[in-house]
Amino acid sequence: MIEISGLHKSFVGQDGSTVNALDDVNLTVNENEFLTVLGPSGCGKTTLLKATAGLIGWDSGDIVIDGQPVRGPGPDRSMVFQNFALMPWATVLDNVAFGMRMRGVGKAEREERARTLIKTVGLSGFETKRPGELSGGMQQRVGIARALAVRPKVLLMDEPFGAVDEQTRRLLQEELLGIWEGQQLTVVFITHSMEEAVLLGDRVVLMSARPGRIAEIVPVPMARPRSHDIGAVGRSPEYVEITAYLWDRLRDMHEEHRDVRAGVTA
Amino acid sequence: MIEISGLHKSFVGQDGSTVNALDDVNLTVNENEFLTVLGPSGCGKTTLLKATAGLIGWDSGDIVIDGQPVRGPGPDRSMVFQNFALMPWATVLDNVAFGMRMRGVGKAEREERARTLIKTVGLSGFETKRPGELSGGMQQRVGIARALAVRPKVLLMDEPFGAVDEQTRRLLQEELLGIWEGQQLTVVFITHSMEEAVLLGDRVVLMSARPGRIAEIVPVPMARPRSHDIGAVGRSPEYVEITAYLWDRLRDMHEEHRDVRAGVTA
Amino acid sequence: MSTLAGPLPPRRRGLLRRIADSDRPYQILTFVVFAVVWEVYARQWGGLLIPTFGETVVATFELLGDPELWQALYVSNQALVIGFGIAVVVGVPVGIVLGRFPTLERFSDVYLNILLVTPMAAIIPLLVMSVGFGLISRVILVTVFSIVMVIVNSRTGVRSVDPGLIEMARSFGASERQIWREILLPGALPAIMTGVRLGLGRAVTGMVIVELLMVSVALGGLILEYRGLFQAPLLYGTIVIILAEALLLISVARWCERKLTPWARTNSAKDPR
Amino acid sequence: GGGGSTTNDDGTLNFSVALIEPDITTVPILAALDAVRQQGHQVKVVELAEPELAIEGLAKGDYAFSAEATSPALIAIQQGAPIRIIADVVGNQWAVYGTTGVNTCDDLAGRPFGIFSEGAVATAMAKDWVRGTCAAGKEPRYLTIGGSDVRAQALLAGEIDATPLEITDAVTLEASGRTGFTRIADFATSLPDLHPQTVYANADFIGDHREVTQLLVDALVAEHRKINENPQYLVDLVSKYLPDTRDPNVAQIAQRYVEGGLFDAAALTDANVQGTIDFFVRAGVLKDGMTAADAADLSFVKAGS
Amino acid sequence: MVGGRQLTSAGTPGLLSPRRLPAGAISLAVGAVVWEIAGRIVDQPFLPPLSAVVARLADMVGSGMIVGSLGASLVNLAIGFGVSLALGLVVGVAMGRYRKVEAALGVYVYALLTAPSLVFAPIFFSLLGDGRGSIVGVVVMYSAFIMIINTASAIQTVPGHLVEMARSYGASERQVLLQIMLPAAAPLIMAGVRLGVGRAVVGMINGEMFISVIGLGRIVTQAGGRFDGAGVLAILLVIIAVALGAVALVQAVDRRLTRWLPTTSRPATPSRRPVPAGARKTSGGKP
Ligand SMILES: Nc1ncnc2c1ncn2[C@@H]1O[C@H](COP(=O)(O)OP(=O)(O)OP(=O)(O)O)[C@@H](O)[C@H]1O
Ligand SMILES: Nc1ncnc2c1ncn2[C@@H]1O[C@H](COP(=O)(O)OP(=O)(O)OP(=O)(O)O)[C@@H](O)[C@H]1O
Ligand SMILES: [Mg+2]
Ligand SMILES: [Mg+2]
Repeated sequence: MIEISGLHKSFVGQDGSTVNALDDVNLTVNENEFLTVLGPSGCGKTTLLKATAGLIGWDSGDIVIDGQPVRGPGPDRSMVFQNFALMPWATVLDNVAFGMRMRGVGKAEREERARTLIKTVGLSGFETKRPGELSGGMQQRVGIARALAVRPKVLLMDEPFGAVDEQTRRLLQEELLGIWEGQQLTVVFITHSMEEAVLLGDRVVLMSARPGRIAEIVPVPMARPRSHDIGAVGRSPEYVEITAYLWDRLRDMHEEHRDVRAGVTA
Repeated sequence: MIEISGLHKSFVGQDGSTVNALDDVNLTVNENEFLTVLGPSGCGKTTLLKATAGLIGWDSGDIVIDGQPVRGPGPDRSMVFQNFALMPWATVLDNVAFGMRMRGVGKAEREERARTLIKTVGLSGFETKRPGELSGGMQQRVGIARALAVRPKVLLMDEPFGAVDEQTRRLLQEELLGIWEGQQLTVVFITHSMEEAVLLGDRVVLMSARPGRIAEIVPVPMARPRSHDIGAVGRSPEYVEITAYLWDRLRDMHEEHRDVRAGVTA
Repeated sequence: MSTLAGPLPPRRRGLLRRIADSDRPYQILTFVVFAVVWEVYARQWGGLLIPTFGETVVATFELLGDPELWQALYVSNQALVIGFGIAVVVGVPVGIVLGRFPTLERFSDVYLNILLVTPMAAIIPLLVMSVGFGLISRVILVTVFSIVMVIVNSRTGVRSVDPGLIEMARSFGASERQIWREILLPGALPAIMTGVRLGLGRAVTGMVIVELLMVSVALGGLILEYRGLFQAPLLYGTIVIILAEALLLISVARWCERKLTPWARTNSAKDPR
Repeated sequence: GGGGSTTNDDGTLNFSVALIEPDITTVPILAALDAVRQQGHQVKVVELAEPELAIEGLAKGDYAFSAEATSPALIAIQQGAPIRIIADVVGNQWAVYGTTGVNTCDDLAGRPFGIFSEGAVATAMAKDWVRGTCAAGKEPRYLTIGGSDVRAQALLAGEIDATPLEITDAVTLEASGRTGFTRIADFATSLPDLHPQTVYANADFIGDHREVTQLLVDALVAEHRKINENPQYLVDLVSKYLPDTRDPNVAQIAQRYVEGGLFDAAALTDANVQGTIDFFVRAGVLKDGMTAADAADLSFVKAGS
Repeated sequence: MVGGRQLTSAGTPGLLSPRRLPAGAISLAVGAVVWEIAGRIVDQPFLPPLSAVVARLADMVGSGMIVGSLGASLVNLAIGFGVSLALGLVVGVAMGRYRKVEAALGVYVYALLTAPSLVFAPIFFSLLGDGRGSIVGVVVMYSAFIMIINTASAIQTVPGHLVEMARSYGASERQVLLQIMLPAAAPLIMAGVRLGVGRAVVGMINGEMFISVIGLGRIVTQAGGRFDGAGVLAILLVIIAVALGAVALVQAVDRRLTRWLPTTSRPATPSRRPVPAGARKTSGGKP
């Protein structure tokens, strides 16, 4: 269980101005929950995820995972980065195996798991390429494979399917749901696609922009498992209803935000 | 008018293997057309766009724009890059103004146009920030503003709205359509969103993967102008029909491709 | 500038074109210019200590057949190998530490600068007084000569590693040591290798200088001897051989660099012409 | 004429003299140059780092005079450089000093013996001495160390067991308070005909400007005479021309030079110049066939005396 | 542990640069104390205590020896370094950008970087005489090549996509160089300039020690010859002060030019906690 309470985080820019990225964020992610996060660009989603991963500090508040306050990264969590964060010098195989290597997985097992995951994300045949030789979507999939490979308890995903086409995205969604259903795994999943948020999530968190706050948490009642036929889930009436609701809520927030766009103080 | 005929391009990897990125691509983009491109990840969309921009060479074939064969970048074209390609040392304002500076636009006009476009993409207040201080979606919008600022005749956009939330995306789509409707402008627009491809495009180009080929070109019959209420366009029966058709076609292609995934030859 | 766009030129090209595209003609051209300028200058204005190009070439070959030279090379290079080895083994980690821990850097910066700017020639007498004339002092001097280059470039290299990668590694629980080995070292490698090349050059200088000023053995001894006897062609022949050795070592370093950093070629901005 | 010289309207000359790190043996020359200046000539003294540079400049005619080790000048002359030896700077002042327990050449067998590089006078003398006095197979192990002063320090530090030293460094060694050093060979007595340090000149310059050259040689002879009359005069010259030298032993050093009769600019004769040449030929530094007449122009010292 | 530059500077914006000064001063002070103590313990002529060296230095300054020499030396340094910098940037950029230039000049640049400049003394002497020319030549020889090589390497590591971007906007070759290559390569180039300026100071002294013996080089040669440890070190203090001044100047420029550089360094606050809760509450600057 992840408990985030009273989280504040502001950035002081090099130009001296301050940006309030997170302002009193309170959020509980249940054990084995699939939580999706929606919010306008720049509202602090990445910041929240990185704080949970223990990668950046914050000004005040607490993040507690399974009773332990977060003091840094831990082996229980792994993250898919919005900007992929691939090592340009390493091959696809080495990039995927990296997380496992850091966690002391033996070479043979590492390679085997890496190859399996490379296949899962549809990159077989590209094992020996370097990131510079891959298309954007292919790079993103390498990052996903890397995060999955370490079999974390908490998977933090920052717009993981943003750069792939819808077919591949659908396949990856199914794979992800399959993995999530098959093991003890908590997922926090940032996306810009309302459909994706609803299809995958147990609850959808709506964030509002500057200062970033939790605006609303919308439970998704559709039955599990959904991995077998995501398409069918997408045609269910609950799905259509919730998506419409989210759409309205986000539009309202967006308009509000446009009126008070004053998050930047000199 | 852009005429691409018999375009071939293969990459020889550092591991010695060859990837056929484009294989006999033939395509004509009409004057002032809004052409959208869909295709599986890694199928060669970026490669095609960069070749048209005059940024990379190819093995054989021709690209002719308004009767002139492409031999390098020209002032008629500008490009939005998939990986943003922002200068980390320059502020948002300077990044947006960069293209104009290269084309000799005077300082005062440059700044003014840059500020207007920064406002258009929703980044007012961030003029003096550097890319490292922006969220992913914000960086992407800087790249869009930069490409628009030079008022090109041909705008080449590589997944330009991939990293922004749907509301912002909707706004940007409307802005883009507005600009396109208001001036002489040809747009080639790569996207992974079928909805987007149909909402924006006059025709949708479907590409198939490795070797990258033009699989089909689907005309979009919906009336123009669409910029006033994109939402309404999205509810029209033609829209629903075409999207469904594209979805099927792409799924077929995807399955085919999964069977023959042998684009990598040793 | 010609661009890379458009259909690539056909793979089989005319002979002339191939010659114009390869490096050789430019290398030959500069070499000819260099040789001619040298020859003409030496003939017109040369003195006792300025041989002509031709004399130097002859002397160089003469030297290459002389066992004394090989003996000298062997002796000199002992100091070079050990001293430069130390510089790399110590310098790279120190540079990375400094790049990674700004506090440490702020406090050590002054000393790095001091090491960089101290004219070693001036302290050679002091060095002699403290450690004597043996191999040790030659090694120390070679190390002192080259280590700053390695440190400064490694530090800069670390600074230019994408911080996102460090974040990534930490998210996978990489220890500080692993971050070094897996991210900082490879990420900084191009800059480190530049430092190694610069350091190598400096190490060769150090090797000769110490022999010139302190213990005139081996190559330094040969130089002093030929200079003292006004045998200019042999003097510069010796120097040519030393430089050839340095260039050889530097090309080896370059070769290693290319082997070690193949990714740099896909995303570097070097104009391939 | 040569010597980088120009003649002023009033007939006085502008010329340059190159010196290498002036020390106690060169101050008389500085004093003599002052005497030349008093005659209205403009003399520029350039301090260079290496004797080879001075020779090079002298040969090219940039400098009129220089004064340093004799051997480089002889080598240059043999290679056709227009240089002539015209006077003596200081007699043979070299002696080999050994550390405790080293009294003869044989004691040095296989032990470190400090020399300067090949071609240097002291090296040639030391090797000549070893050849002449050491039993066969008992050669010392040569260790090449630049500079008499550095070798003195090395001897003190125990890095080497013996080395040739100049008087200045020998005195420093004695004054160090450490005992046990012995003079195992004294070249001043064994090789009195050898003149390791001389004044030499650009041949064109002395040909064109005989009076000025004569003026300089005479002045140098006069300075040397004053020193020999009163060693304190040398001490005064040192503090005048080398103000930053603070050698506490300078009086003692001056005394030793005078006692040895080493300062005599006019001491050069055809015979001892030939002797010097022959020595260097024997040492392998010079090729055979050079005569005193090729190397020296002794007319100035002769005219003076 | 967690957080980057924004964390360390959150409460004290703008304090970052002045903070550097005390750090240098503090470590110099520590070094001075260590030296003094070591000097007293060792009690050898090659390591006189700092106080003795400073006394000697005061002496030398008092006698006017240093000030006079220093002026001329500095002029040589300035001219030589200026020439080197221009050479370093122009030749370095050309070599980094154009393979053919690198092919043509690479060997010579590396050879001259490696060559012990001392052995070229006769050539400088022959070409430039025994005056200022030679010393400026030595300064150039010492500092130019290192800057050329560093600049060339820096240019070669500029990310290709930025160049592509600039060219897509029709940037001319000159614009690519000035607007993309130079800024992107600035951190590495400045590292080279910093090495270069240090080497220039060394060149200045060595020129004065090994060609014509004048100025500070002369004083240090003479002191070295006398094994006057305090004298050598006193002059070295002066040289180092000059050099540190020059390097500080370069660093100031460097900091201005490369402010945008993201931190890969660990934050200065070594706490393993993300940040003590509430500690920065006031610094957050909430409106
Ligand atoms: N390192 C940083 N320095 C300064 N400001 C930052 C930094 N990182 C983020 N910010 C600011 O914090 C705010 C939130 O950024 P964040 O990356 O969390 O947004 P996001 O919700 O992930 O947006 P997107 O959907 O576009 O990725 C933005 O306004 C951004 O400008
Ligand atoms: N510089 C390169 N070197 C080698 N191979 C490359 C290079 N750039 C692209 N490729 C290969 O060419 C193919 C097409 O790449 P491209 O970037 O055009 O794909 P894309 O359609 O844009 O994909 P995405 O939607 O994921 O961005 C890929 O298989 C990729 O591996
Ligand atoms: Mg984000
Ligand atoms: Mg792409």
